[in-house]
Parts: sequence; structure tokens; C-alpha cells
Amino acid sequence: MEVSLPLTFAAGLLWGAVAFTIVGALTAGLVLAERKVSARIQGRVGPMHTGPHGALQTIADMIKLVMKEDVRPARADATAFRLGPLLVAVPAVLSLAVIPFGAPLVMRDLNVGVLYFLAIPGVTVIGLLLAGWASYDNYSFLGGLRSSAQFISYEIPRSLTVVTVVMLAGSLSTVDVLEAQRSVPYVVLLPFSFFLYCVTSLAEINRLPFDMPEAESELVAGYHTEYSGFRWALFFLAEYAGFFAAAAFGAVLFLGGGSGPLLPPVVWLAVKTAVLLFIGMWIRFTLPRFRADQLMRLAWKVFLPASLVNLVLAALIMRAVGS
Amino acid sequence: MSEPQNVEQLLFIAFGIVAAGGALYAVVTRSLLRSIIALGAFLTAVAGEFYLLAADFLAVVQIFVYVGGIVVLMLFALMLSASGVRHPLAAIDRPALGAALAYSLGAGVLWGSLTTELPAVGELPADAVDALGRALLGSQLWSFELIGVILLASVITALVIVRKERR
Amino acid sequence: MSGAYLSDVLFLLGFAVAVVTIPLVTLAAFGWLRPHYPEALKAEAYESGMPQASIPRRPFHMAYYNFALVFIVFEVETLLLFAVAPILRDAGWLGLAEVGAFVALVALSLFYAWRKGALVWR
Amino acid sequence: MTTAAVTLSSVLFAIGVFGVLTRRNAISLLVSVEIMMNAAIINLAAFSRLYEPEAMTGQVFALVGIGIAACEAAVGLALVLAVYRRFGSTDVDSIDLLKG
Repeated sequence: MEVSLPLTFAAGLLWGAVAFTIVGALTAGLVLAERKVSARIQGRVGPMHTGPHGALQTIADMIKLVMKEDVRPARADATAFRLGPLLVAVPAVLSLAVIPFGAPLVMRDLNVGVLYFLAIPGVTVIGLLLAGWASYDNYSFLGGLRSSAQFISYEIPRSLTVVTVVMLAGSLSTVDVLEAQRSVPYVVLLPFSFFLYCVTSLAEINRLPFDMPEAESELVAGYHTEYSGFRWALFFLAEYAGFFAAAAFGAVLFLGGGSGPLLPPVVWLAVKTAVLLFIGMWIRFTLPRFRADQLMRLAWKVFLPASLVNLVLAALIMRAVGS
Repeated sequence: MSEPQNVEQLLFIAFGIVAAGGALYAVVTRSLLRSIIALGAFLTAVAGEFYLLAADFLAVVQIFVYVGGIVVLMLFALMLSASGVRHPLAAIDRPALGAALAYSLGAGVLWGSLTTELPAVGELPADAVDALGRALLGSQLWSFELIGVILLASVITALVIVRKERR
Repeated sequence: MSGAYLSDVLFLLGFAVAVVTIPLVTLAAFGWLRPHYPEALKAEAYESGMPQASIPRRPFHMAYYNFALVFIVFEVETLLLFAVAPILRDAGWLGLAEVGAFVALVALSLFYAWRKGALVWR
Repeated sequence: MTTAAVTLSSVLFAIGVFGVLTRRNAISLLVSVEIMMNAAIINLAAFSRLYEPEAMTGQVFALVGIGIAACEAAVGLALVLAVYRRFGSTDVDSIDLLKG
């Protein structure tokens, strides 16, 4: 063993802290970017007052959020109410541990990295259900149920789509998947998988046009109706952490991650992730929202069969072409 | 102190304590919600044990299926069956008798497994995930296809049970 | 060999400890900065300004459970596909046929659930 | 490690047995059964390193065990809900066909 064990633990602690900080900073950046992008798309200017062109707006928002009163409904189940946001936010950040950010910044190359990335966010569902149930509020309850139903429905086609990548790469390690894309990124070989991955990921992280669970016109704010201040901020953080993780993982799986000419890998990965994030925002402000029944029908009757067909076709073509 | 074997042993015991604690809380608490949350903690600790036992694929499957699946299913069932009840509670019957029986059964199992002569830990395959896949498509093919059949059967059964009662 | 597993666990444990501790510490650290004015009205559940009309502990539709049920079955099937996917490239036509039979079973369960109307959101 | 694993497995199994014997609520029963199931799977994972470690037989069996646990939970909870809708309770004692 080249690295001593206590050092490995310390490295884990350090990377955990780094990942959380990155996510915090990214959330601030992404919220601002999203406001500006949405403003541009909808012909507005977005936040302008705090800092030059409103650049410090989200910093001000963050300060506001940690300073806000922490209100809990009188009839809420205290333990579950506290546990909910943690169980939503922590897995979202934990899943980042296997994303290879480039040569010096591979946090951890697990043998089952791809599966780890898909499995950990599944814990989020428990958090959503707990938060909705514990609040003792009709909107929260329905919001929690809908969110979790949507999440589990899209988890299947998303995972099935990733199977094709694993099949081609011949490994479950994220680093090996990158290695296998040396010559040609998988977006060229598996364009349909890439499309399916992007759409189902958007749905799984509850973003428009798939943000039914939080449809403010119907359910107020969904499962986090009763949350305020920092606890609410954790849900918010989780949403953007999930958005970022899905984009970065998509860049690793389909776009060749950090490979590219001239610039260092981290920069290339950042550029590719940013492109995917921008597409996500673009979609959010361009398409209308789906209805709950349409969402579920899409997941089970369109995306799931499509991902199965995609898998079979990919396997057959791979076999016929021969490596 | 940082001898790998000792650290491994220590971690295994630590996870074991969390697992046993979670399991114990899950069976003795009266609150059904807490029981299920404790089950989640127990299952996560067991996933850690799997990883230490060189079964990393199994550990991830444990998180995926048990924590992200079965626990969620139980929460759904709890919430479906708790109309009008703020904190669903469940009674515990004759704990002394149950404890005595469980203790003697557990002690019997423990005695049995500790007195059995077990072979030493063998050489593990270099690429465990690969080996698992080969086993599933090779010597263990029947179990691979069998799970598929069982899963199909359980979809049919469960949907029939759920549908029958609908009026 | 087993050292790799051990250090993976240690790393992930450290990672998890950090990720769980940071929000808890932040929450506690800003506790003294936060205002705290408890009020009976504030602790009411939100219902657009009206008193809570119905309690949120009522039976919701079975459709939710149907989806959860089909979900868990498909999850196990997906994981098994993950287990065999890495070796499929050099498993030959036979391996492909074996996995094909499994995928057919998956498709059959989907078809059954579809026909039974379990995939309809009501 | 093997000793620790079989010890842990026995302890968890006993806890599961306790739950099954003392609980009347159907969901609690399933929780206890899952604990026993996991105890068995720990043993399978541990024995995978002892018997035919190259062939991964133990781990394949553990995988089958997890799959079966998932089926059991799906069918079991479907039964729980059917019972609940019929008898208005998830207590197994409330199942009384004569009253049905």
C-alpha cells in the first residue's frame, strides 16, 4: 500500500470539505447564471442592484438564508423534520466523490464508481418522503409523494441508459470509462443514449420542464413548503448539487471528460459541464411544464421501453461491428 | 495502530456496532417511522461491512436496492396505511419470551458457526466486478435467469394482490 | 488486494463525515445569529392563510404504491444488467443470447404491468 | 474477520427473530424479516472469500438473496396494503376471516 491508512481517511475528510465548498460556491454561481440566462431568454435584465450587474446578489441571498429564523410547524415530527433536508443534501454531495476531474483531481477511483454515482442519490428519496411527511402539511405531503414517485420512475430508464456506456467501456470505474473514450467520445457512438441520459437526468433532479413536484401554482412549494432559512437552503443546495453532478457525470460518460487539446483536463471538463448546464437552463426557460400524469406516462411508457430498446440495439451493433 | 489488519478489524467492529444498534432500535421502538429509519441506518452499515468483505458490488447493490428501494417501499406502505394517525405506533408483545427465544436461537447459531472448521481466506480474483459478471453468465447462469423469472412472478403476484381489493 | 477495499471505505467514510458535519456545524454556528420569535400562528401549517382544513394523514392513491412496486423490481433487474455489462463486449453471441433472454423477461414484466394498468397515473 | 462476520450475523439474526416474535404490526414484521435476511447475506459475503473465491459463488448467492428480498418486500407490502384496505389496520391479529 503506497498511502498510509490514516492519510486516506484524512484525504476523504479533505475532499469532502472541498466538495461541499465547491457545491456551495457553484450553487451561488449557478443561481446567478440562471437568473441572468432566464432574464436574457425572457427579455429582462435580471438582478442589477447588488454589486456590478447584480454579481453579488446570490452572496447576499446566502447571508440572508443563514440568518433567517428556523421555523418548525408545531405539529411536525421534530426528528424526521430535521433529518429530511440532511438526507436530501448529503447524498447529492456524496455522489461527487467518483467524478474524475482530471489527473490530479480524481477524488476516488472506485471499482464500482459508475454504480456508486447512480446508487447514492437514491437515498434522497427517503429524505423527500420524510420531509413531506414530517411537516404535517397537505402541500408538503403531496409534494413529497409526487417528488419521490417521479424520482424513482426516472431512476430506472436513466440507469438502463448508463448500462450501454458500461457495456462499451467494459468497466464500472469512471476512470476506465474515460480511458475508453480516448479516441472517440461516446456521444458519437451512443447519441441516443446521450439524449436519453440528458432528458431523464433533468427529470430526476426535478427541473423544469419536469418540476411537477414543486409546481408552485398547485402545490405551493412541494415538500419544502414548511422549511425556512438554512434548512430550506439545504434543499436548494441539493437541487443545484444534483444538477451539477448530473452534468459533470454526463460530460464524463459521453463527452470524454477532461480530454481535449492544449488546456488542462479540469478546464475541459468544466467547459463541457458548463455547456450541459447551459442547455439545462435553456430548456427550463423555453419549454412549458408537464402534468403529473404526463410525467409518469413519459417515464414508464416512453423512456423505459426506449432505454430497453436502446440497450438491445447497442449490444447488437457492438457485437456485429466487433469491438 | 495503522497495521491494515487491525484497522480493518476495528472498522468492521465499528460498522457492526452501528448495524446491531440500528437493528435493535428498529425492533424495539414503538414508532413505526423511526423503526424504518433505523432499518435504513442498519442497512447502510451492512453495506460498509460488505465493502470490507471485498464485496464492493454487493455494497452498492445494498444501497441501491435496500436503502433506495425497500426502505422507500416501506415508507410508502407506512404512509398509505396511516390515515388519521399522526405517529403510527406498533405494540410489542411478550418481550421477555421473545428475548429468551431469540437469545437461545442466536446463541445456538453462534455456537454452531464458531465451532465449525472454516477454511482460510482464499486468493481473491484481481478484477472482482469482472469475475462476478463471468460467474453470472457462466457457472451461475441459472441463478441469473432465475432471478429474472422470480422478479416477473413477483410483479404479477403483487399487482394481482393490489388489484383484487380495488372497488 | 484487500487493502484497496479498506482504503476505499476509509476514504468514503472520511468524505461522508465531512459532508455530514459541515451543514450541521453551519446550522449550529449561525444559531446565535438567527432571530427566534416563536409564535403560535407561525407554527401553524401553511394552508394559504386558512386554518388547516384536513389533516395530512389520509390514504393517498394506490397508484403511488404501484409505481414503487414496479420500480423495485426493475431496479434489481437493472443492477443485474450492470453486473454483466462489463464483460458483454467479449462474451460472444452466447453471452449476448443469455442476457437477451434476461432482457426479454424484463420486457415481459413491463408488458404485464402495462396491460394491468399499473402504469397509469390517476 | 470471518469470526467477526459470523458473530455479527448471529447477533443480527437473533435481533430479527426477536422482532418477528414480538411484533404484531405487519410492517414491523417485514422490517424484522429484512434484518434476518441481511444477517444471512453477510454470511454469504463472508463465505465468498473462503469457498471458491475465484468463482465468486458466495457473492452471486448474496446477489440472488438481495433480489429475493426485494421481491419479498414488494409482495409482502402489497399484502399489508390489501389487509389494511380490507380490515382497516396493519395489525396481523386483526385479520379475522370470520368477520370479513
